[in-house]
Amino acid sequence: MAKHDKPVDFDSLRRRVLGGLVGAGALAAFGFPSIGRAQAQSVKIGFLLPLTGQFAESGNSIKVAVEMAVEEINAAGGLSGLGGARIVPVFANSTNVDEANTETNRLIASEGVIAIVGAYSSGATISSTVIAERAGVPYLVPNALADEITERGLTYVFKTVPNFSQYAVNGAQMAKDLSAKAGVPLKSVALVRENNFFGNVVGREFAAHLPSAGLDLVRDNVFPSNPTSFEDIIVRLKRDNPDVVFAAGEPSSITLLFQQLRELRYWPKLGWIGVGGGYTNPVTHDNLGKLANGLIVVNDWFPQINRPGAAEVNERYRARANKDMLGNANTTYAGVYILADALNRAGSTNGTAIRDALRQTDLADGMPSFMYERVWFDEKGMMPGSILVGAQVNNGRARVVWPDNYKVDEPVWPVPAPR
Amino acid sequence: MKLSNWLDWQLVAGCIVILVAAGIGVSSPSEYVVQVITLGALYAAVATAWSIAGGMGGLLLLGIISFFGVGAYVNGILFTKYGISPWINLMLGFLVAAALGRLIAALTLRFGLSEDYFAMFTVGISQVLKHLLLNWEYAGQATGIYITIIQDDFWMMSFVSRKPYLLIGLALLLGIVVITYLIQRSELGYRLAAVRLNNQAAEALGIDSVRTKTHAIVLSAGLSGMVGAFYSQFSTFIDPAQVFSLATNFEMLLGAVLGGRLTIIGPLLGSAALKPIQDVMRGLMGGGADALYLVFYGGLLVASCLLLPKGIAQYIQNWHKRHYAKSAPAEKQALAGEIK
Amino acid sequence: MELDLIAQILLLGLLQGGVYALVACGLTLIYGVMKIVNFAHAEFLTLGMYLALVAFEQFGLNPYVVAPVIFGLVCVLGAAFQHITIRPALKHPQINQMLITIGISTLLVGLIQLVWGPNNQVVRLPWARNTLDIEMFGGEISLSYARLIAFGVAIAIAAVAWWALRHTRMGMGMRAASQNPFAAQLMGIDVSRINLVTFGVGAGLAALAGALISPAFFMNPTFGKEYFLLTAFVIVVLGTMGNFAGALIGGLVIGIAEAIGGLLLGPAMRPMVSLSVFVIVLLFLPRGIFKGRLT
Amino acid sequence: MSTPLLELREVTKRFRGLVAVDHVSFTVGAGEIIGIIGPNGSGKTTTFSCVSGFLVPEEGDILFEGTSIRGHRPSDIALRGVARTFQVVQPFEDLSVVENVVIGALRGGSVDLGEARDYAREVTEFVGLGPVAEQLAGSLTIPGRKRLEIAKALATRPKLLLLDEVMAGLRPSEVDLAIGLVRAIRDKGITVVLVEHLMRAVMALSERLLVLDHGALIAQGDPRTVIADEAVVEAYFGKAHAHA
Repeated sequence: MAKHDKPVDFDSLRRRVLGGLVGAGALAAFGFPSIGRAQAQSVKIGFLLPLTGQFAESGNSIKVAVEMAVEEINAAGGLSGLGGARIVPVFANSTNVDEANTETNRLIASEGVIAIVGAYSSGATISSTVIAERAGVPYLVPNALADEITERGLTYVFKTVPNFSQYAVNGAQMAKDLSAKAGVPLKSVALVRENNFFGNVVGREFAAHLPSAGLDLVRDNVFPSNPTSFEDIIVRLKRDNPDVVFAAGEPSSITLLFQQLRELRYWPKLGWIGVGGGYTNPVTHDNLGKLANGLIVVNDWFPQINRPGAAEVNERYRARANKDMLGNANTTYAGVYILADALNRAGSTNGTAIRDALRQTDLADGMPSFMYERVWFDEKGMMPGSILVGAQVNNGRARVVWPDNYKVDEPVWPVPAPR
Repeated sequence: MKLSNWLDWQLVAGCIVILVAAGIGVSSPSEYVVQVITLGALYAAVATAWSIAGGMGGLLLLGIISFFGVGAYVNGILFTKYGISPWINLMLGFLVAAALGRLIAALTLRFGLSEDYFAMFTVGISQVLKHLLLNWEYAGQATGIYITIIQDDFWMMSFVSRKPYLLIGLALLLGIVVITYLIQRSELGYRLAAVRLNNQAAEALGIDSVRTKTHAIVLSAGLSGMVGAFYSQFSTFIDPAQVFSLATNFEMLLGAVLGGRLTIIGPLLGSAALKPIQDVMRGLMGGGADALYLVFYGGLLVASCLLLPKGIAQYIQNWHKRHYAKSAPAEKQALAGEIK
Repeated sequence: MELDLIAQILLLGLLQGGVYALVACGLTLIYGVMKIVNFAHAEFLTLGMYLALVAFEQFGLNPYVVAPVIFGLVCVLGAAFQHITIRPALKHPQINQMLITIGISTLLVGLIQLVWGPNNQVVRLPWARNTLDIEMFGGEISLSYARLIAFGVAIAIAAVAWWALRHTRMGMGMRAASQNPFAAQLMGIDVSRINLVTFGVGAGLAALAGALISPAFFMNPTFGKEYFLLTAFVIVVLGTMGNFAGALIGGLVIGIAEAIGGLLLGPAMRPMVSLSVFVIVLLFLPRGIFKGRLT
Repeated sequence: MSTPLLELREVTKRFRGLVAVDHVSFTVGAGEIIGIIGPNGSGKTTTFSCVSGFLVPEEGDILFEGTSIRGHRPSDIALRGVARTFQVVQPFEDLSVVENVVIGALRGGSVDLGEARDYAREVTEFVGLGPVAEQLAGSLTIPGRKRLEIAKALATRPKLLLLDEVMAGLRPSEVDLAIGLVRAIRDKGITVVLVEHLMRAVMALSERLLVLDHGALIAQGDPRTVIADEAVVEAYFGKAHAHA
């Protein structure tokens, strides 16, 4: 029947419920704040993720990647620079801004974390990074994209994900390269994006960059969060008949959108290019099944990429999460290693020492190279040069097709309408 | 100020709770405790403000979040775009939210909307405001507004440490508690009681029930707007989904209902207990088993609504009445007295 | 704007309205009889979707076959919730009853996420996504089976409910209890049993809607709340709280209004359309299009 | 004759076909005690509701001190000096007796609270509820509640007091006390219009008597002559008795 049988995994349920109870019990038993269990010296790192609510799915897939990275580092002898100290990950729920602020304070004040990784949504990251800055606790942002995060002169904040503008710049360049290679004209572009933080910024960046790329934006279609139907957008697309559609949204809305694209028999002349988390989320590809065949998605990494170690990392992740390592799970996994490297070089748990070590980060090899050619930070804490790659989805798997030096497959362009 | 009087007793108890909270907050080294107490104080402040219309006025004002959100955006916009001091924005937040309250009162009370429709209307308005702001370019649409605080500046209500915000928040709460105390002792308090208990009888005695209910809504709205204005300065980032969230709305209501919405100290006790419990529970269980926290919190909501229908303070009031009030002479022989 | 495109939009709006009506039926029943605004209604819908998913993936039963079973199952669950949590609260102030349903809603979201996890899932029923294609106005209109079925069932439920409320003892009891519970009790109607059945059936209807739309929509623990709760309230208020025919007509009106609103004002304004209808109805038609008359 | 305190001209009130008040006209002079009698459902309470603004008559007009009060809000009419009690007593159960009276004494918020409290205590003593002033209104028995109804209305300093069956359900000794109270009220210069079934009280108090039957005013004048009038007897006891 279904492609792969997904029984209600009662064992993960048992682990999850017991884990919670045990976790709660242990912490409650020790009273509050909790004291580290007696064991070789250990250091705590806080991870702010949306574990409930609308983005719970991405939050939980990132959590699995963090657990994987921490177990691997601890198994390999822990943090050499800190006398083999084991990393203890402390997860905190950052579904909204208040929660993120409260939990950031809790991680710093009562959990005593030496660094924080997180917050997934830009709003939560913007406000919680201010709290970490004041407490002198380094804060690594491997998932939230807002430019403001590193534009405010905060010295303890480091961001490994690219700025929004690159989605527009790299996305437009990819479309032009693919069209040039296929010898097809590319002029008109339409946008289909959700009316949320990510969507608004994507709209702004594409409107700014498309003219300079020689493409004209025919229409910027905005749909509300939690849409119940897309007919009006599809009718507009039919009328505008753009060559390419750039789109951004959450997994929930994309599933509905692609069903209605088929129902109303619409497909752009050349192809559909999805940018950001929602479109590169493996569960979205899984849910869409055949409907996603040929869809081009743009993000900073995909398992099927011509980079050393990429496939192995992804297989290890699939063994745990039963899906590809996408949706920021990859950037956060690399983030843990980048932080570990800095901790080793800092040789102390002092926030300022770690910050200075992070600032001198210059990694061209090691685990993060599965994703980044070179890991370093500019004076604002941004990782320059992190470019985006394009991948084409077929049978639920996304294989990199652009740029040429990373591609594992030849792109099919223009893309036939999925049947 | 006789402690035998239930109102005075509540005011004293309320002040003690606020002073104790201030003491704990200021002395505590951890910013986490300061953050939890300040949020608890903000929720208690809105719950107390709500109890003017929702408790004393007996109005089913279900959507209080609209005014909170409007206040938050008043400060958000005026502070970031025009550099107007948040101290002034507290007042402007009050006025704008009060005006919205006045408009809603005029629209709903005139048509004699039944209770349930009034409740649904107030909830509906909050979501209309959310979607309006989501599509309003000037106010940052979905990207919201963030407030950067670089260094201490009292006039701009900007502080690096969280403690000044704790004190301002508690001061707001104290102010609103005192206002409700004064209202209960004022003629407005009597008029509200009359309208709440029997609208028809109140009208027959010359009390304009529409005007009285409007006063209650305007006060509840204005005060909630003021708290919202302070909230935006405290949380440094607001967006429509956050400040118009129905989840937050019902959490604030719950504090008032569980605490006892007819009393001054009820909403304060309810929120002071509920918000920290929620934050701590999320801290303990949220990280570990994500959804387990939701199950416990939902169960707590249902259980407390069932076990404390009139709210904690109502039971304290009954104890207070038994303990303090002097016994009243038997009524029988009184009526035998002849007419003077 | 070609005629066939407009026709397509309006037809899909109508079908969408059918889905809305299906969701609103249960809500209006519970409000009509018990005067309780059930904020947990959306979670019963989400539960229905997940039960359909389990039936499909574990037992290979397609949602449309298993929908009645899901309806029955959630009826019992709804009745249990009513008996344990809401019945004792009926004498308490109205706001307490509403807050209890909010507690149930939070509880259910937590339970669903605990059991099925936070991931987006969908019942992959290929044929449900195929479309019925009709030639109209020189163009081709295609309507997916999933939505057509949901629309048909919505009409059927409204009709059955309309008939049941008129011609069955339980139906009469419900209408009596809704007009004057005290008087109904005097006439020997066991109002507490009516409330039990009403809440159960209301919850069951929500789950039935969930099961029927599970192939057309994906599911995650907060799906019901974020997608359908407010629109369901809008429909119930528009169609007169407690009136079944009102729920159906209200749903269709909102479905079409959203389609037209999306077309003229732009898709981002769709939620604004239904919310403005909500505010306008509350102001000028205080008791909905049926002026408060129930069924 | 100076303008009457209260004048009803052809007042008519229909409830979907049923004519509850049928073209009723009468006047009430300042300082009078007027009695209104009539079988159940004859429109007595409906007339009171029209005068006090709770119902708006379809036809005719109601003038108080010469100006029309038809269609005004009940609270406006109350503040102009027309106070009423309810046939089914409506105390504020959760407030104390004196607090109930204070609400009347506030005159809609225009009177300062301290002053209102003093006057309320005075009125409470006046109606004989002084000793139970601090008790919750909900704990009073029927006679106590009836007195409280009167006290609340009196506290608004009315010129005209409409009493709707304040004697119903009282024991004879309590009726005498109530009669004494109504006389004391009139002696304070307040005009009283009394709807009662207790003929003993009506005859004792009324200077003029009006009789309503099926919404129409069938007789008015001196009490003695009115109750002897054939039409009145027929209205009360049916045709047969009238000829006996």
